[in-house]
Amino acid sequence: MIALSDCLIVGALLFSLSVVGIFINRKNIIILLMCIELMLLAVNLNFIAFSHFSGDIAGQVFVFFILTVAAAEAAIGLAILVVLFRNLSTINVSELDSLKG
Amino acid sequence: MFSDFPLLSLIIWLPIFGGVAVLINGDNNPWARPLSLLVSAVTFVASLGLYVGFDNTTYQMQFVEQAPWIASFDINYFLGIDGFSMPLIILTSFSTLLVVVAGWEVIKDRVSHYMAAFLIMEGLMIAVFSALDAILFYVFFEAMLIPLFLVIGIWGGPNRVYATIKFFLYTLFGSVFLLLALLYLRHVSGSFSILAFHDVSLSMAQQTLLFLAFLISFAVKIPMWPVHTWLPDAHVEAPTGGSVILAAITLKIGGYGLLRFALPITPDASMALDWFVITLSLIGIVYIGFVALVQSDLKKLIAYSSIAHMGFVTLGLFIVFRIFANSATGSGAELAIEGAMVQMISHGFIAAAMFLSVGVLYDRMHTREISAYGGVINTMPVFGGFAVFFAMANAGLPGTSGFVGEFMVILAAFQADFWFAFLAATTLILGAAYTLWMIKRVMFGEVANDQVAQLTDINQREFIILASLAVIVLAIGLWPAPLTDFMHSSVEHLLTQISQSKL
Amino acid sequence: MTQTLLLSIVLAPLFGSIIAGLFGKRIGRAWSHRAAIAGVAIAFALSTWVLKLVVVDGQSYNAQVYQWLQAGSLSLEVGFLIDALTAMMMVVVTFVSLMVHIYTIGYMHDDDGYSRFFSYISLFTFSMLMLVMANNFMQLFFGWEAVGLVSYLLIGFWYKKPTAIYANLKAFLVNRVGDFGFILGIAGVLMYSGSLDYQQVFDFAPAMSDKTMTLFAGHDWSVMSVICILLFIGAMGKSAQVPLHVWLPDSMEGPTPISALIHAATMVTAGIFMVTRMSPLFEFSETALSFVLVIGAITALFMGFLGLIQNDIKRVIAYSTLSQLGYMTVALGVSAYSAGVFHLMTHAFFKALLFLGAGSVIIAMHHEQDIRKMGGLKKYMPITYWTALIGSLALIGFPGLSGFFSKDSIIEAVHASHIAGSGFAYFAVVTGVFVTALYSFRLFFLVFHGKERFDAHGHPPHEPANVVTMPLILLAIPSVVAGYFIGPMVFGDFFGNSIMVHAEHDVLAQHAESFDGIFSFIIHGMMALPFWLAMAGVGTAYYLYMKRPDIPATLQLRFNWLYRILENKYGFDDFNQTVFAGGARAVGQFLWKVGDIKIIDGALVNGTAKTVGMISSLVRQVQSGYLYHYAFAMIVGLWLLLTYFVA
Amino acid sequence: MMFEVSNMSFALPEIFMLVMACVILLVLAIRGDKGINSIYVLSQISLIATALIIYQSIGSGSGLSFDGTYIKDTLSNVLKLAICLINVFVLLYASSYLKARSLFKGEFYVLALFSTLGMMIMASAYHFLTLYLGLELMSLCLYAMVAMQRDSAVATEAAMKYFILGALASGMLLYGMSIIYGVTGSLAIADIAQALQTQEIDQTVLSFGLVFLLIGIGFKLGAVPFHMWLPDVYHGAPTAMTLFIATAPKIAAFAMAIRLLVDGLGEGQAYWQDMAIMLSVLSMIIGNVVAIAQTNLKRMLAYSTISHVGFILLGVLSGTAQGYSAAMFYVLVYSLMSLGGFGMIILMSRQGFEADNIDDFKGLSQRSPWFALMMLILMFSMAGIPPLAGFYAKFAVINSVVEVGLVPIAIVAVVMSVIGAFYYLRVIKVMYFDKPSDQNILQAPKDMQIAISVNALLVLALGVSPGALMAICAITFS
Repeated sequence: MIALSDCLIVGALLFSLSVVGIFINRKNIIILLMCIELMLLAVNLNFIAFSHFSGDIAGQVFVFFILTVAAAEAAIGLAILVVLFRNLSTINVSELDSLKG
Repeated sequence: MFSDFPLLSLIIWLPIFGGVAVLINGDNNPWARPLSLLVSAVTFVASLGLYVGFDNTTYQMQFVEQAPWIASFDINYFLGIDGFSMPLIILTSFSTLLVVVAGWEVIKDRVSHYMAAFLIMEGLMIAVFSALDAILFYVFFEAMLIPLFLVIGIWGGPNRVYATIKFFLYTLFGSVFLLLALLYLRHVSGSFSILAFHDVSLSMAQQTLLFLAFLISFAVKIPMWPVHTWLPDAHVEAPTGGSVILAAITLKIGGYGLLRFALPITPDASMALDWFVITLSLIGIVYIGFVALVQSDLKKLIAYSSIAHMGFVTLGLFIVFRIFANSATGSGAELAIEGAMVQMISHGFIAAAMFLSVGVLYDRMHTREISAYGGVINTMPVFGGFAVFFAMANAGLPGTSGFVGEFMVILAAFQADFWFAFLAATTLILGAAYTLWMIKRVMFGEVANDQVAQLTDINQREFIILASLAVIVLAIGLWPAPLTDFMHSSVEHLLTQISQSKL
Repeated sequence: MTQTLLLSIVLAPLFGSIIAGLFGKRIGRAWSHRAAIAGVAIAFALSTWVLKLVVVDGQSYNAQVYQWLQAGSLSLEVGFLIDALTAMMMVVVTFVSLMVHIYTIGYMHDDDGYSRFFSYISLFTFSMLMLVMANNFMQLFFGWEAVGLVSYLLIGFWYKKPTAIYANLKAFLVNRVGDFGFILGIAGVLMYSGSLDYQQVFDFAPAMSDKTMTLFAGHDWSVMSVICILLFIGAMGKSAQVPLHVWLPDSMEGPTPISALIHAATMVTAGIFMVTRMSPLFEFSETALSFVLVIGAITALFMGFLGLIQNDIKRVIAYSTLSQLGYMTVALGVSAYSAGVFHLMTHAFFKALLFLGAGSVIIAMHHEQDIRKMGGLKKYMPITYWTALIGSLALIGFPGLSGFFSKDSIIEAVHASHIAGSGFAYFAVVTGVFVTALYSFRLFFLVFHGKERFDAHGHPPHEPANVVTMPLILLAIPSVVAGYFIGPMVFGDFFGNSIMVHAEHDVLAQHAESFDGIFSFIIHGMMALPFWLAMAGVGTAYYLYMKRPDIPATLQLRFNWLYRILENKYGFDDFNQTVFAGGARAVGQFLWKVGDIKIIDGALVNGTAKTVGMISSLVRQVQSGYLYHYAFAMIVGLWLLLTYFVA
Repeated sequence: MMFEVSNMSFALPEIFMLVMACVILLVLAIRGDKGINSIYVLSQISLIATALIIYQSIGSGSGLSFDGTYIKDTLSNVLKLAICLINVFVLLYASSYLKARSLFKGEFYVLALFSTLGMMIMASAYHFLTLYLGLELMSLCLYAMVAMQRDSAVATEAAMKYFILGALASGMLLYGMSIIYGVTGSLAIADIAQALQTQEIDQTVLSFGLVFLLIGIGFKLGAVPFHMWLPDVYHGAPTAMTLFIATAPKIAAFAMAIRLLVDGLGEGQAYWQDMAIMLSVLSMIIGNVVAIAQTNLKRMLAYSTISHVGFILLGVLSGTAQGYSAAMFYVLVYSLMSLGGFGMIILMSRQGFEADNIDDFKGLSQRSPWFALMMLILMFSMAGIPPLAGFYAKFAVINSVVEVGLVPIAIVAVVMSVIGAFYYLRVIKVMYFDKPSDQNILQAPKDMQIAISVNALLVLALGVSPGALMAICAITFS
């Protein structure tokens, strides 16, 4: 039997992985986008787990919305990425440093 | 006669709206100067109404106006004056009139801005002196910085930016603590009325912190050693009018603040920490006296002398506790407080006169270096007469107003402690030394150079300004009683307040 | 006696001054001096009337004119106190002033600042009258400082002269040192008596006398001693007592009439007057009296020595003034106030005479003041010669002339006194007699006798105009006869209540018993030591400067060290210049450059600004532009929140 | 489930806005960029009309609707009204800027309107889901908007950073929501509040969730240390977009903060107060200190925003009605000042010239005294000098922390406001004390000039008489 805590731990792990991915990755922006998706998935897992164990359906509904928004987000993210590549000819994270200070 | 007429509001808002009108008229309008003169003159005349209608038998606030302003914080448009604020208001309206006249021909650049800045400032300063609501006070107290900041920055000397920003931040730094103190007092008393603050009881710890907040904010304004360094810079860079207002009025706001806030609201802390203020005042008097001695810049010298003179104000205000403790017989406490007040008023006139005199020279020679002058009296005998007279007043010669305050404070200081009086009295020597040495180098001697040889004596406009100041300085010196009679009730009341513990 | 009368006395010279000063240009020279002289003449005439009212009719006056200030229960007023002391001073002041006014018409004839000068000296007369007629300390202080102001203006009258404007600044500042003590003394009076009105303070004096105060922890001082010494410090400044005497010789940079009026006859004696006025206080403090006595004795003797080597005609007289002021002070110290004031009066006449005589010589010499370049003037200037002789004889105390009476009574009084320091004082005043005679007649012989050492430019010197010589003659009269009032003034009760002497200090009382007439006093004086010392002084002067002028030069070489000390005036000026003037500037520079600029502005104010700026540019680096740093910052934030705030 | 029209009416402004946004989208689709002028006018009309609708509806009842996911109360009314009105100004200012840079396209207006819709939803959201949707609707539009200037490297870089970090923050917010959902068993704010009052809640988990919520809020507001995006985005984005981001979204973020922290987790105030203190103090310090070193006006204003956020948080963290109303007053005044500040940059700029360096304002008082005066008013107001609106904002929030006894925090606040005054003064110094380096006259259109004058004078008017707005804020939380 999977306990609530197990789900939560997996969720937390996924979440942590995504966070670590965001700031350890210094190469590719696409990986950042993936990390963000991962993070949303971790959250989804949390919602589903809580929803399931508390018998409240609202959490699962929320997950659908998150998935939808995530799609929109990915679309916009990729769009920006494309524009960025057109301008800079790179999608290297460490080259995004003209704005600073 | 004046009981229903909102005279205070009139003299606050008339110059402010007048200033806005001048501003809107623009620089090219030939009416900028006459309109400013008209506004300031009318304000001055109207402010005399306060003098005429003043009832000096009571310490209660007079000419009171009250209307809600910010209802959700219970902040009111609450005005009123007593014996402390009335003379300062008249001093303000008079000084502004002088400044307008003094800038008549001298200011050629952005005239309407210049005049408007001073008119608006006048209204704000009068409001500071008449505000009885703490936040109202604070608003005007701070708002005043804006025009002065601009005046120094726009019409100032070469290093004006440094000076004006220093001035602004220094004073702002001081005054934010005042804001905190006021907020805290409202927290305790449930009202923003200054009069309510006077009655609220406070523990020693509360009083100490409040007192320190008051002290920081007003000490910067006065300015007391060691938070005085903004003043010489500001004065040196400021145009003549700016220096006049700075010296004549804004410094007084510090002293007034101590009278209105620190002493009556936190009497126990004032008593416990009086040694601190007294020490700073005495250091100010002596230390600054020495520093003034070696200045090579006319305005800097006068600025330092202002600091030393203001040391007498703080000294006078804070020796009262020791005088009470000594229970001396010579009415020392009254002498001390009234001496401080007289010193403020008198310094307002004398410092204004000194700065105007420097302005007269600066307008002709465009330098403030003492070494650039010499033998000016040869070419400007009338001006020389005034300069020597005001220098003597600055050195505290009896018969001039400069003497009265110093005399009263020294007499009172003796009753607090011999050494206080001893150190304070060094100003007799130091004050004379730096002032007269300066006069000697600038005024006397052979004509030093060609520029001095080509100087022309003061014109009618300058004569009127200096003469009117001279008459006042002399009048107060020869007969200060009419001035102090207005304060007695308020002073007595203040002494009652500070002799009652609030613990 | 009415207030109107007294006000007229005071205000007449003030009006004269205002007219001459403010409208001098418009009304011209003649009307300027007419206005000024009229004012002083009125004051003189009315003062004489007042003196008559006081002396003959026995009236007195003490009332306020107006309330100057009120604070609490304290009321400071402007008012007049007229008694014998005041009346005498008024007459002396207005008389000498009138003489000087008249003299000035001639002396300043060619000066550009003619009207201004008249304005100043009239203003001075007003101030001095305010000083002597005051009935309270505040007004006394007003007059005190006002005469100082006029003195400042007049010493620096020729404001183009560097030495003059140096001297007037010096005079003002040194006087301010005295005033520093004076104002503290006044503050002390107020604190312990609760009033500044003479009468009230004096009435309260006995109650004050046993109070003590702590100046330094662990040592109590008598309040009365402290107050009196502080007050006397004021007198030391104004009356040029060592070590605050340094301004007086330099004040000779001013025009000669004011040297006569201010720096010999009247203003410098204000200190003497003040102490006399305060006798009800000083009498309670032997400490203070001893202090006064010793200071006076030092001044009397050592300033006399300096007169011996001066070559400037006015400076010789100036040192003589210093020495004579020392005599007066000594008299105060032994409680012989009336003798002191008596000497003040006689001195005012003969010293004004001497100064005006010197001025007359200076005019004749075309403003040459070096006595080595004079000589043999007797035949050219007979009036000046004879009046100067009278003045000099009066000064050295030649029997029958005014100085004799006053000086002799002082010496006798010192002799009789037993308070601490009187032994030294006696030595000083007696030695001083010889010295006085020596320098006076050195001056006299060098100027009027001997070879003509001046360059006449073809015009032999001649007696100046009548307006110059007339005051000389008029002053010569009281220089001779003023001494005859010794009976009532020193030994009688002329001063009545205005001077108070405790019985145990009353040295004059013993002489009063033995005093029986002027004549016997003269006879008695001629048999006493001082007279012979004076004669010896004159003889020595004659021998040294007429017969053997080589001896002084030899002596000068032999005793070079001594000569150097005297020439440096005991080093007071150098000391003040280095230690006080230089020291003050050094302290000022230090406090300014280090205290204000380095520490307060540099380290604290701009330092704070700089630190904030530095932190700012440092923290800025954190905003590196890298996304992963930004994300990392968020994680750090998360971590911080989790660590600190999760319960 | 009953379909209640009256409940629908609570969302009437949003519905109207949605419809208008779709209409404009259609116009854009049909007419393309040829219809840009009508799109612009339509956008303004829809904003103004929405504002009118909101204003009309103020009296007509309040409460929850949509099954408790949506609320209409004074707070939502006032904030939405403010959002709409501010955006009217924003669009007005932006249009001249966009025209000069061939960015005057329909997309901007569509994005702006949808974003406004998102903000309005945030102001009314009373459920985690609605809140999240509103937030994302707003944010996604903003990301796109920043990236709109496709040929600008910095703009796209800014957009990328904004997007990544924004998504990260949303993720954290969601994570926090999930935890709160877990401990309270509900997503509706009203239910959460009730659950916190009635149930035994595991405090550790609650505070754990709170941390994540707070990060989400902190990010949207721009509180340190979740502020890193803010300077770069403000700086990199075209000024019109910066203007948009810097004003109304802050009001929405404030609404979110109030909904989550006060309405929902008011019981947990003990936890979030300390956290908010940290964010607030750090924001005030970092924002003010780093702003000093800036030479770019947009960047400087970004840091100044960070410090303002610190002050806004002061009001929130005090945890009293007075504090919330103070914070609300602050956020409204802030958006007004910020609107004016960035508006001035737009006003000064022209084709090929951004005017976003402080030095570009050199000698403005001689070139254009009137607008120098307007900028002066704005700067002094931001510095918190009376008698300008900014002072009362600071006054109110500091008052609220003093009232709850957090005097040390108040001291930090006032000291920081002094440091902050320095860089505002620098702008004034440049305008008034320096000589102009060029003599270009302003090219901005008249309507913009009038609007910005109104804007600045409003700041002054609010300073002279702040009573009315303060009263509204006070009523909101009474």
